[in-house]
Amino acid sequence: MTLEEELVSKIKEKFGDKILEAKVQRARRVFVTVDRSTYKDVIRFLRNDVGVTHVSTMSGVDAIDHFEVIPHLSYKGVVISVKAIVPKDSPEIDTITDVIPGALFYEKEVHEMFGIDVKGHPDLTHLELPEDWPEGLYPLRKDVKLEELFKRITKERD
Amino acid sequence: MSSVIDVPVGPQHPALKEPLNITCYVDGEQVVGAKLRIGYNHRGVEKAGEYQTYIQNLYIAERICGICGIVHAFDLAQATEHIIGKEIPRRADYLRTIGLELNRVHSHLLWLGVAAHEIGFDTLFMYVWRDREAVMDVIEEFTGNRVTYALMTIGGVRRDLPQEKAEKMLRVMDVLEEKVKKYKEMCLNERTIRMRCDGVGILREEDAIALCAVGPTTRASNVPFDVRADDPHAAYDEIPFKVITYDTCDVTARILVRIDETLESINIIREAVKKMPSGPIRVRLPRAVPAGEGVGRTEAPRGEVIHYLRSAGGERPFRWKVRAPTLANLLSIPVMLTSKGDYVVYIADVPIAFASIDPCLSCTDRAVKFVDVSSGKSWVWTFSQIKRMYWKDKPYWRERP
Amino acid sequence: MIRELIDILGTLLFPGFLFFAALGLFFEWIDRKFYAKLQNRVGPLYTGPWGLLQPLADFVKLMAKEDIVPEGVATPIFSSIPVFALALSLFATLFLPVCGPQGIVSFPGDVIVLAVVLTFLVILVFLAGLSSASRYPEVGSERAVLQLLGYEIPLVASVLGAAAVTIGLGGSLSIEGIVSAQQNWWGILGIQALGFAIFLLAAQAELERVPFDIPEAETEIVAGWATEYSGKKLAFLRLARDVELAFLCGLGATLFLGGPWPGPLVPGLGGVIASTILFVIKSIVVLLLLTVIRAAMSRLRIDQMVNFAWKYLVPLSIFQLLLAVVTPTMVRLLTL
Amino acid sequence: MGLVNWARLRSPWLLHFNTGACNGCDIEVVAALTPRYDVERFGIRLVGSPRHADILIVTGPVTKQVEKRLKRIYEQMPEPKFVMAVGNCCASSGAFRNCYNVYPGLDHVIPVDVYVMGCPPKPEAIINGVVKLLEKLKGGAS
Repeated sequence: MTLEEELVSKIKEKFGDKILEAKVQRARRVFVTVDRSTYKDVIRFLRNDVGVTHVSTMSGVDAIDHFEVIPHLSYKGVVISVKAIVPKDSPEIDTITDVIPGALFYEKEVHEMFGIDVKGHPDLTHLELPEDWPEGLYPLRKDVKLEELFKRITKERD
Repeated sequence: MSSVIDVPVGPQHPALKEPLNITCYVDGEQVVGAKLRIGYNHRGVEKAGEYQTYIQNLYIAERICGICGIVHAFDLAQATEHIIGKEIPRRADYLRTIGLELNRVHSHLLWLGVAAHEIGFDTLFMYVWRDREAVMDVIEEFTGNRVTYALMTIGGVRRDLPQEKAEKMLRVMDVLEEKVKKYKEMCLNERTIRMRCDGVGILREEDAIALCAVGPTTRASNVPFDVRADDPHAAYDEIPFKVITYDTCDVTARILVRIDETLESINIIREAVKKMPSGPIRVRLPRAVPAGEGVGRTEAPRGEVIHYLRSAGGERPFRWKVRAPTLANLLSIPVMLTSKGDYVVYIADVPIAFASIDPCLSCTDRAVKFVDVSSGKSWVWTFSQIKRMYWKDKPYWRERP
Repeated sequence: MIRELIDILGTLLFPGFLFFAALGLFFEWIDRKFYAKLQNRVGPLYTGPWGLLQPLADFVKLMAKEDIVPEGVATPIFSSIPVFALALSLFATLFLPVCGPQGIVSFPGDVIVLAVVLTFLVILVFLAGLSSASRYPEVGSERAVLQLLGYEIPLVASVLGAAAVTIGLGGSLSIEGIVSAQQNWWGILGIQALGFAIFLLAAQAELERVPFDIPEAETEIVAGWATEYSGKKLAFLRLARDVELAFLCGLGATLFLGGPWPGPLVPGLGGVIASTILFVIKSIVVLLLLTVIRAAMSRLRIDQMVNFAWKYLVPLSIFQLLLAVVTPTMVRLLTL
Repeated sequence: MGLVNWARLRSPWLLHFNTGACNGCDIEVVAALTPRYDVERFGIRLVGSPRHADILIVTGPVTKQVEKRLKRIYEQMPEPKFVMAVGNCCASSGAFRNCYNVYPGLDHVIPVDVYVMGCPPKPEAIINGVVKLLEKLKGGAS
């Protein structure tokens, strides 16, 4: 059994039905989909029992009907992307900075770009891009159009 | 002196070729805390990527960073190829490896020069940059450009390396190897360099792991984390090389890691030129990419670069996420810059300690903001906390506006 | 009456202010050119022959630029410091024996006055930084004073050492005495070598050049204490720095390399010319040594600088002073 | 004013400011200082303080955040002062035209005297840009 398959089976064994999907895409690329309620447990399991210490980055995705928060963990060359599904009506997720401190910036980024509230994050104060960025405008959300964002610049110019 | 003043470094500051603001809280000459403000470089590349085709994105990816741009282009191409699910020709893999390694040689030499400049050793800076021009010439001959190579494309590379150019490349590499060895000797033996770099900017092994540092920064803290070895892409699986680590965790270690890696890269280039199979250099892939997702990952000169790409079908990506190595390493900066116990940081150490992670903010700032962090267990300080703890009246005889 | 006129002309033109201002600019050119050569570059090339007029062009351009006094500075101090700095360094050059065995001003004990003037120059730097109402100059001026604590004693000790040697040989505590005593005494090859080395390092620190350019460390605190100066004031500061450079090179040549000797032996106008040429050549030797030091090292940290100064430079300089006092006496006793 | 103009032509001091560039132009600006190009031949120096500078070299697309700083640095420079926009993205936002945080050109923020095109321009092109600027100065102030 390859390392990738071993990781998938370990996760499946531990969490069973709570894992919505777990697959090996290709060599050294593993994708796991979970609900946000089990998301932190999976991360904690990977950190404490498997020994994953490195989070490469955290992607946020606006998948039209829901958000996804995807920490990409790195373990012996394998990238484990843990996809957490976040519903649009309550954009919240638990922080993982207490498990892996290196995720600090990435969670800030997700918060800033998608407006997903990261619960328990030590510092989610004014994160926005320029200091005067308007409240509630999250540039990477799909409903925010590029033209709209352009208007900010052109308006200020006049 | 017990009072603390803040000395902003940047955003326009000669030590930083890029805008950034480090506010150091100093007590006399000692730095007791540091705060970073990045984001002067935020352009919004990721959003723009969703409005452009994959091919257009390759070029904007290359311009995420002008020093290690090829790495971003490679990652994007790799992620796209993963989604399409096609392998590229072997020769293209080798050419990509050569491109990546030439980039590493040029970037590490550039860094060595900048580091020398930071500690006021301009002569070394001039010498290193003089020799770097040789690499730039090779790159220009190979790819047609000095800085943005436009070498990568989805499905392979755009330019072949003919035999005579390869031979010239090897000759330059021989000369360069001698020079780099000389610089290593110089850095090891020149007393003033050692005085400035030994024991400065300490990042302990456990901190490096906890803060997810990458690249030479973490390898200088004795963590053998190198994507080329762990996750072999391009032709790295067929080319043997050493992962360089040092265990002194300071700026000297980072200098030595980079110099040794330059030598290692020169060997990789030699090996790649020798082993390179013949054949096509690219496959034609459809412009419309099927739905799916892919993770592209490689070791940039500064550390791990990772791209996440999501496609919902069509010519444009649904989501494109870039993480540059500097962002991962920035967390280590406040740790390096905070005096703690026996470990004392002086203002004079700030530029070199900061430069030792080889910051490249243009990569980082595509989507990021600012940071207030410090070392220790309770490791997040907000600005106002520091203010409360340290900021007393400025020791100054006259009220400033 | 004529005597006074000649003195005034001497002070203003040659070998006084104008000569040293020109020499300062010339020395800056040599310094830049040689520094560039050491770095495998060409250096100034197109401004005048071999770029000779580059420092002059810089000076004239700065004179013609807008002169900004930033808001919030202590204006009287801020504005007067460039003038003071230039005046002080030009004043110091009057003591140098350029075209004869003695300078325009010469009296017993003038060596001490020079040491005081050098300290005053640093205090001006300190005031310049403090009055600038900006953080980089503030840090820069703090560093300048800290650094002064490190190199002042070695500087004075090396100067006194040069005097002591010659006192042993029948000289006096004046530059004239020191110079004359060196006619047939090549101390630089013997016991004075150590003193000369210490003098070079201390001069480098006084001039704030690598490895002691800590008060104006470009990569750390922009341009240090001079950050807020612009236009005419900056031009004056730079000229003052150039004159100081020429002065310290000249002082080194005077104290350790015999100044204009053997020029004054030539009678009449020929003596003046020969002395001047010899003096300038010897000064250039000192300058080239300073430039090599600048090119071959990296900048120290302020704590390292002070540490280095107190651990090595100060004990060594006191040792060489003792050596300078004792040896000639011993030599004399032995030869008697 | 012949002397002053002569001096100005021969002593252009540069201040380099990155407004959000990819670093490509920046390293080419720095490369112009190094032995192969060595701009000190022309009396060109890179200085650190805006107060000492004659020419402001701006690289990179002008981002929103940096606008204020850029204006302040421009104001801190003493007259006569000139601005050089280096790189396509500085002149017209170039490859970053679809980025929401970027001005469509440096001239939307401060007046520009010379544009140097290229992505990035080679060091030779940057030196040429300075020369063009000086020619303009020669023609303008007679």
